[in-house]
Amino acid sequence: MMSSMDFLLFTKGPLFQVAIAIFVLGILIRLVEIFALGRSRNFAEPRGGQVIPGLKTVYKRFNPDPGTFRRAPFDVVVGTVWHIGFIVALLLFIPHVEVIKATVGLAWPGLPNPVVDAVTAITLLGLIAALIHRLTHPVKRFLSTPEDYVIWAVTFLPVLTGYIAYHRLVNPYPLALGVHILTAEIFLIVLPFTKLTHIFTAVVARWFNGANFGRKGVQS
Amino acid sequence: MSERVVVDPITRIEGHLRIEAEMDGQNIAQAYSSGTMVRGLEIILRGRDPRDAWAFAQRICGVCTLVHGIASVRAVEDALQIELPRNAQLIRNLMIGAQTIHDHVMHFYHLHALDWVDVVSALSADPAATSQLAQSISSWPKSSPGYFADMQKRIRTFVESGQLGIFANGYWGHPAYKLPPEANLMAVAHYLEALAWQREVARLHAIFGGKNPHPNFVVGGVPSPIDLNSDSAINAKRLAQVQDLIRTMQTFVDQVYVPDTLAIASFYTDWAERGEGLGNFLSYGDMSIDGSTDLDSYLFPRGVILNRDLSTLHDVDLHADGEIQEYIAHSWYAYEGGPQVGLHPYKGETRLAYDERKGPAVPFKHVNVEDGYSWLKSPRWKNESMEVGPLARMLVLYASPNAPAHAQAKELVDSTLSTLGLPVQGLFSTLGRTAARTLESKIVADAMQTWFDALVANIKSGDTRTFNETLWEPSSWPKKAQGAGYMEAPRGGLGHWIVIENGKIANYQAVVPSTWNAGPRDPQGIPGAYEAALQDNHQLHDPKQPIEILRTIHSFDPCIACAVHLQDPETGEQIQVKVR
Amino acid sequence: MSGLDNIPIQVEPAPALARDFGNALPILGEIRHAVARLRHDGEPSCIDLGAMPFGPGDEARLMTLLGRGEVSATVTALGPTHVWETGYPGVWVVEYQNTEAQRVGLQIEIDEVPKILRTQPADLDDTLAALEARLREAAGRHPDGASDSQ
Amino acid sequence: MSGFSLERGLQALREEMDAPVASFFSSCVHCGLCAQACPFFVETGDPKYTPIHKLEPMRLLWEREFTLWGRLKHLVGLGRKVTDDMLAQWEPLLYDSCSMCGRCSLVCPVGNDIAYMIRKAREGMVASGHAPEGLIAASVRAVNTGSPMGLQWKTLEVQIKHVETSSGLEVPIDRQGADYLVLLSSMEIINFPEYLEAITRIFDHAGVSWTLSRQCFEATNAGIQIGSKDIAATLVQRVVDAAEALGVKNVISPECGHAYTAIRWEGPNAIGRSYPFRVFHIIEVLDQLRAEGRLRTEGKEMDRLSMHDPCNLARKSGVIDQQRHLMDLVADNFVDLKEHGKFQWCCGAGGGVSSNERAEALKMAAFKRKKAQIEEVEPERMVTMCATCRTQLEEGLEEFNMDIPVVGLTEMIADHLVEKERA
Amino acid sequence: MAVPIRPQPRTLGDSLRQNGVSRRGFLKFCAATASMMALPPSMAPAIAAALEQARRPSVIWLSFQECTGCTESLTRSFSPTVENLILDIISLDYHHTLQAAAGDAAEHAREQAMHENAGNYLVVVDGSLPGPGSNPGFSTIAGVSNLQMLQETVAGAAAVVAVGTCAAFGGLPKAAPNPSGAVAVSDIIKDKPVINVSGCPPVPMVITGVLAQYLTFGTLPELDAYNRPMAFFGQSIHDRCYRRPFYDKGLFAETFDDEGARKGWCLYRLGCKGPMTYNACATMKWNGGTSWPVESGHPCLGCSEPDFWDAGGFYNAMSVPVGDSGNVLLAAGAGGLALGVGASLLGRHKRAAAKAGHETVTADELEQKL
Repeated sequence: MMSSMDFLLFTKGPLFQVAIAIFVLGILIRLVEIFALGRSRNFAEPRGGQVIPGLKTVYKRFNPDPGTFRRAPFDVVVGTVWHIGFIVALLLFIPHVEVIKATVGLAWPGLPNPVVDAVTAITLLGLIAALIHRLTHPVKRFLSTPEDYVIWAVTFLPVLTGYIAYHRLVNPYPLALGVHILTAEIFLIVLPFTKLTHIFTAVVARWFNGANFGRKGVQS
Repeated sequence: MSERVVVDPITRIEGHLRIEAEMDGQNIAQAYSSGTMVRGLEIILRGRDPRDAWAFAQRICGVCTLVHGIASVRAVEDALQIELPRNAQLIRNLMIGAQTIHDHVMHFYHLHALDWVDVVSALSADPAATSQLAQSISSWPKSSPGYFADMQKRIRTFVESGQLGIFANGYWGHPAYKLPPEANLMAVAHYLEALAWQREVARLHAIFGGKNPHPNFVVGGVPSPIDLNSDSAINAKRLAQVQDLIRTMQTFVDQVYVPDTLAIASFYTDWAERGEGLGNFLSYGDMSIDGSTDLDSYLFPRGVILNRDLSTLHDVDLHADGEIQEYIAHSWYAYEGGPQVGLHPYKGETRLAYDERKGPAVPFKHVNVEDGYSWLKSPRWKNESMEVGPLARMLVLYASPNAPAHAQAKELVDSTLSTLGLPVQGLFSTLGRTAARTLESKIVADAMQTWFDALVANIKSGDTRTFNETLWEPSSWPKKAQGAGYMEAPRGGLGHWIVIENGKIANYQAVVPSTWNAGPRDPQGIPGAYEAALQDNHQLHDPKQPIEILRTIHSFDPCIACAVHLQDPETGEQIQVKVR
Repeated sequence: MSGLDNIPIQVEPAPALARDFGNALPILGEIRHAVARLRHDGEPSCIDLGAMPFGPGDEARLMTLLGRGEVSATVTALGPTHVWETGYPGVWVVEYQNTEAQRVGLQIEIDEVPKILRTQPADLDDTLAALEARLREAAGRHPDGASDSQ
Repeated sequence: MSGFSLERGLQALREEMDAPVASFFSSCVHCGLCAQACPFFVETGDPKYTPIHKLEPMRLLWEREFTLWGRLKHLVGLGRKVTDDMLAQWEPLLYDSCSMCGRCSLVCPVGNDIAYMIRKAREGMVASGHAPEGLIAASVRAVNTGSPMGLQWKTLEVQIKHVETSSGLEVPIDRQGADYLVLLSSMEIINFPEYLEAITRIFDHAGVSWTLSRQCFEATNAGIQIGSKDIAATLVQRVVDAAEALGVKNVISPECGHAYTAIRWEGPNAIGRSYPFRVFHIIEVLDQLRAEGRLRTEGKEMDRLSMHDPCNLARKSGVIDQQRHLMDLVADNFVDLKEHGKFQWCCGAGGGVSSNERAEALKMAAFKRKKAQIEEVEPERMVTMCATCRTQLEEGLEEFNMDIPVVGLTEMIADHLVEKERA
Repeated sequence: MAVPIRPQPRTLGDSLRQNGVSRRGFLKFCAATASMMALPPSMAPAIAAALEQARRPSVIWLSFQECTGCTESLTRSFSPTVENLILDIISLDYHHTLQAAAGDAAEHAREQAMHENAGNYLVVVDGSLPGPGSNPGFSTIAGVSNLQMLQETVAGAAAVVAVGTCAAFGGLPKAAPNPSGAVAVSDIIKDKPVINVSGCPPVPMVITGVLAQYLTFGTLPELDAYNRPMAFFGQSIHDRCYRRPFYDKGLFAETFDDEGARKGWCLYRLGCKGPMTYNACATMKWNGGTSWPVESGHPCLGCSEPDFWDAGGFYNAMSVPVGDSGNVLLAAGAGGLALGVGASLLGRHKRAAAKAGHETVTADELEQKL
C-alpha cells in the first residue's frame, strides 16, 4: 500500500513532471494549431488599426459593458469574484510562488496567508454559487455539457483541497497536500483538452475580436 | 602453532570494520583491516544539489557528527569560492573544537577505557584509598570517600543483579589489566561522569546548529543569525551559555581527562613500545586561531612527516592530481582503469563490485585477502601510506616552530614524556596515540576561549554577519566547478572533493580519516596504518581474549566496525577463534 | 558559574518582558479553568510544560506573568526538585532536576499542596514500623522494661 | 447539376476555418452571456437562441478536424459527427433567429466574434442546401435580374424622371469621371423614393460631381445575407465593373446597412482584390460635406427625435459619430436611445431575416427589444439611415400601435438645405 | 527458561528502593517518566503502579547500515539518562558501540541474552540493511549478513523497535538510487510488532520514552500510520512551531542572515519541511531543551519522514516539486511545438484541399432549390 508520504512524493515528483509536460505540450499544440490556421489576406481598405484595438479589447473584456452588467449582474459579480479569487490564490500564495519560482524561475511577492485564506473561502463560495447558477439558469443549463460539470469540479477541487490542506482539516498532512497537488495536476492535465484552455486562448480570441472590429474603426 | 584470529565485531567504535592478521606464534605477522559495511553514499550524492550535500555527508558518521558536514560545506565553498563571514568562521571553529573535545573524552572513557580499566576489579577497591588517589592527581571536586563508596555500591548492585548488560563478557581479570582496584574504581566513576558531562557540552552544537547529533550547517555561513536584541538568534544569553560550556569543557579536560590519562598511562608504559606502524603522518591543518583563512594562523598546521623525520615537513596540495590518490587493489570496488590504478578524488569512481572482487559468500569465516577484502579504499599521499589523527597532528605541530600553538604543544609533550619517563620515540606507539589525543584536547580547549573572545569582540565591533548569500542561488554558479573541503576531524585529516556541473553534483568523494588509517593494502602491498600498527610488536597473551588488538585498534579511535583475522602463513589453515 | 554579567557585551536596553511567541497566555487560561475546577469540585490538575511548543522567551514570560508567592521548597530525592507557589495561591511550579541538576521536567500543579510535598501513605507505614521498632528497642534496654520483668 | 450536399457544405465550412475561429471555439466557456446580448433570446427567452449555440455544427467540425485532440477523440469513436439532419435542424437558428447584428461579439467575455462565425457558418449552410427559401429566391433574383426584388432599370428611370421634375435638377447618369458613383437599393427605390431626390438636391447644393450607372444601380447584396461568397462576388463584381467603367473616384452606398458592409468590407475579399476607388456610406459623405462647410442648412426640427443606428453601419463599420453630427445640424431636441452606437440593439430585420418569410414572427419578436428601447426615451419620431431598418421600424411600430413616424436622415438633411435661390 | 545461576531480575521498584530512593523520589521519577512518554501528568499514579512491578527487560541493540548517530542521540537523553537507562531500567545486553565485549564474546553475549529471555526481549535496530534481493556482502557482522542476523535475533523477540529513519524507513542508504539495496526493518519483519522511532537521529527522549513505555506497561504505544508512537509523532513540527504565527502573517526569512532570520520569522521559503514532518522537536527540543533546528535558524529537514532525502531539496520550499522541471518544460515545449506544427499542417492541408475543390455556388444551382 502506498503511504501518504510516498503519495506526496509521487505527486510532487513524477506526476508533477507528467502534468506539466502534458500541460505544456497540450497548450502549445492548441496555440500552434490556432495560429497556424492564420487569417486570409484582407483587401478591404482599413478604417483603423488592429494591434492597439486588439490589445485594448484584451483588457476591456475584463470589465463587462453596463448593459450586460444590468441584465446579468450575478454572472458578472460571481464570475469576476471567483476568477480574481482563483488567480490571487494561485499566484499570490507564498507556497505557490515558490512552486512557480522553482519551475520557471520567476518570482514575485505574495500576500499574507490570512488574506489568501479569506480570498480562497470567497472563491469557494463563488464557485458553488456559479455551479448552482449553472444548474438553475435556463441558458446555462441548456448550454452545459457533461464537460462543463467536470470542468467545474476540476476547478473547484484544487481550491477546496488547498483550503483543506492549509487548515489541516485532513490528516496526515502529506496526504492532504498530496491530494491538493494531485487535483492541481489534474487541472493542469485536463486544461489543454477542455474549455479550460480559455485561460490562454481567451487572450488570443479577444485580440482577434478587437483586431476585427478595430480594423473597421470600432473599439470592441 | 600459527593460526588466524578473527575478531568480529570489534565493538566500542563507530561502524563495521574487520581486520585479518596472520600469526607467527604469539606475534601478529600480517594484519588485514576490512570495512564490512557500505552504503554507497558517494553514489547517492551524485546529481543532487551541492547545498544539500552536507546533510548526506554528515550521516557518514554520527559520532564525529559534525566533521563531514563541515568538510562538505567547505568543499562546496572551495569550489564556488564563497568567502565566509568571520563570525561564521569562528562559530564553526567553536563547533569543531567542541566536537573534538567531546569526541576525545567520549572515546577515552566510553570506547577506549575498558581496554585498560577492569570494571570488576573496581568492586574490591577501598573507597577511602580511591579518594586519596583521586585527590592526589586532581582538584576535581567529586572525590570524597563517600562518593566513591556510593559509586562502588551502585556497581555492586548492578553486577549482583546478574544482568551485566553492556559489561557482559568483557575480558575482566585478563592479566593485561594492570591498574590497581582504586584506579579502576576512579575510572569507572569517571566513565559515568563523562556520560553526564558529554550530554552537557553537546549543547554547544544545539545552540549554533539546532541539535546534536547531526547539527545543521549551511553553505556560505552558519544557520544561526546573530542579533543581540532578538530572542530567536544568537544573543547575549546564548553567548553566556556558550561561555559556560567552554568553561565546563576546560574544567573537565584539565581536572579529569588529562590527570586520568597520565595516571592510567603510567601503568602501561610498555605500550609506548608497540603499535607504531607506518612512521608517516599527515595533517591537512585546521582551525585558524583568529577566524581568518591564512594557513599560518592554523591551530593545527598542515604538513607531512615521513619516516619519523620531524626535521622535515612536506607540504600537501589537495588539488594536485599526483598527491592524494585512492587505490582499490584490495577493495570491493572496480575502477574503469582496472584495480591497480590510483585516482585523485576529483576523478574518483565508486562502483560497488563485491562479487567481482571476490568477496566471500555470506556467511563467511574469512575474507579473501588476495583480492578485495574491504569496503574501504586505500588512500595514499605521493604513493606513501599515511597515518592521520591526533598523533599526526601533534607531531606536525611539534615540528612546526612557527605555529601559534607550537610552544604549548612542545611543553605539553615534553612534560608528559618526562612524567611518564619515556623517550621521544615513545610517541610513536599505541600509548603515544592515546596521549596525543588527550594533549590536543587541552590545546583545543584553551583555543576555544580565544575563538569565543574573538567572536564577542567581532560582534561588539558591530559585525553580526553570519551568512554570505551572494552565491546561494545555483543560477549564480559557474557551469563547472570543483573544490576540496578539508578539516582535522577528531580521528584525523578529512577531505571531501566535489565536482559541480550545472548546479548539480557530478562527482563526490570523501577520503575519511579511517580510510587513511583502516584502509587495506595498496597495489604495492603496503599496508594501512591499522595493519602496520598491529604488525608492530604485538604478542597475544591469549588469542581467545585479544585485548592487545583492541588496545591498538582503539588507539586510532576507529570510525567503522572491525574484525581481525589471523592466518597461518605456512599452512594457510584458518582457525576461527573465539575472541573473549 | 557565569551568568549574563560575565559576558562582556553591551546589551541594548531590552523590553521589560521577554519576546512573546504567543504561547504563554493560552496557558494562563488553562490555569484559570484548573483553579475553578479545584475550587468547585476539589479536583487538582497538573500541566506538563514539557509538552508546550514554547518559543524562545515564552517560558520566561509565563513565569513573569505567574510571579513568585510566599512558599518555596526543595525536595532532595533523585536530585533536587524545586517547588514554589506562584503569585496566585494554589498555583504551583514544580521543577524536577536530576542528580546533575539538569532539568528533567517542569510542571504547573494546581492544588492546595503539591503532591511531591505530601508524605506518602506507604512512608507513613514505614514510619510507624520504624517508630515502633525504635520504641521496642528503647523499652528492651530499659531496666523496668516489660521484657525484663518476666 | 445542383450539387448541394452535406459534404459540399462541410467543405465550405472547412474553407472558412481560420485562426480567429479556432481561438473563439477554444475559448467559449458556456457562460451564456451572449444570450443576454441577442434580441432573439432576450425577447423569446428560449435558450436555443443563445448565439454561440447557433454555431454548434461548425464547432463540432472544427473540433473534430482541426484539433489534434478532436482527431484523437474521433479515432477512438468519441465525439459527434455533423450530419445533414443536424444542419437542417440548425437552419432556422442560423437564419431566422440571427440578424448578424454582432452585438454578441461585443459582450462576449472571452472575446468571441460570434457574428463573424455566423457569416462563415452560412457558407456551409448554402453549400449543403440548407438556406431559407426567401433568401435563395432573393439571391437568384439578384443575380438574374440585378436586383433582389427584381427591379429593372426602367422602373428606376421612371423614378429619376419624377425626381428631376420635382426638384428641377438633373440626375446625372453614366457621367464619365464623376467623383461619386451613387448606388441605390431596390427597397429605397420602391419604398422611399424621396431618398433619390434628397441626394440629388444635396449634391447639387454642395456642388458634388456624381452619377448613377445604368450598368449597375443596385447596392444590396443577397449573397452576403444568404452567406455565399460566390454569389456575393458576382454581385460586387457588377458594382466594381460599373465604377471602373465610369472611372469614378468613389462609390456611395445608400441608406442600406448590409449593402455598405457588402461593398465596403466584404467586396474586395469576395473578388480577391482591392478597388481602384473608395467606398462610402451616404452618411459618411454627408458628414464630410458638413465638415467641409458645404452643407448650409436652416431651421431645425423641434420635436423630440431619437435615432436607430443600423448595426451594419455603426457596430460593424464604425460610422457612429457622423450621423450625430448631422442630427445636430438639423435637430434641436435629439435624444439618443440608452444603448446606442456600437451597443445599439438590432431592429430584428437584418442579416436576411427580412427576406425570410418564415422568420416573420421571430422578426417581430426581436423587434420588441427595439420597441422597449424606444419606449424608454419616448421620442416623437425616429430617424434612421437604413432602408431595412426603416421598414422594420415602421412595420413594428405599426404592429404595436405606436404612432411614431420614421424618417431617413438624408431626407431630413435635404429638407433643411438653404434654398439656392435665397442664398 | 531462565538460566538457574542467574538471580531472578528484580522489579524496578525494588531496584530503586535498594538504591535508597524514597517514595517522593519514585513519585518524581514517575512524573518525569510521564512527561517523557508524552503522557498527561495525571497518568503518573498509573505509571507508579506499573513500575512497581516492572522488571529490567533485556534489550538487544543491532546496528546495521548506520552512522551511530542514533546511539549518540540516546547518550544525549536527559530523562532518563543513558546511564540510568542501562544501569537501572533495561539490561542492554548487546550494543556494539557501548559494550565491553568484542568479537565472538560480543556475539556470545547476544546469543546468551536471546536464549535466557526467549520471547521477552526487545530488539532495537538502528540502520537499514541490504534487502533479500541485494548482495549480502554489502553489510556483514562477524561474517553474517545483516538480514540473517536480524531474522535470527528477532525470532525470539517480543517486539522490535526500529530506531532512526534508516531502520524505520530505509533512510539514507535507501536514498536514490539506493546503491546497496537497503530496506527498512519492517520490510523484513512481518510477524512481530515493529515500532518505528524515526528521526535522523530521533529525539533522544523519544527513544527512551518508547523504551519506558514498553518497560512500564509492557505494551506498545498507540501508533500512527507509519507505526510511530502517536504520543511523539502525532503532530507536525509546523503545528507546534513557535514561528507558526509568522507563517500565518506571511513573514518569512529569505536568507539565513536577513531581518526575518534574526527576528525568528518563518523558514518556509528557506525550505522548512515542518508542515509535513511529524516529530516532537518543537516541544521536547534537543539537548536538554537547549534548542532545536528551527530555533537555531535552520529549516526542518523533515528527517522523521520516509524518503525525506528525496523529498525535493532541503532549501526548496516544501511546495516545490521534485525533479528537473526545467528540462521537462523544454522537452514538452519542443514536443508541443513539433506536434502542434504537425497537427496544424493537417488542418491547413484539409482547408487547402477544401479550397482547391471549391465548387462555386451559382444562382442556377440555387434556383433548383426553389
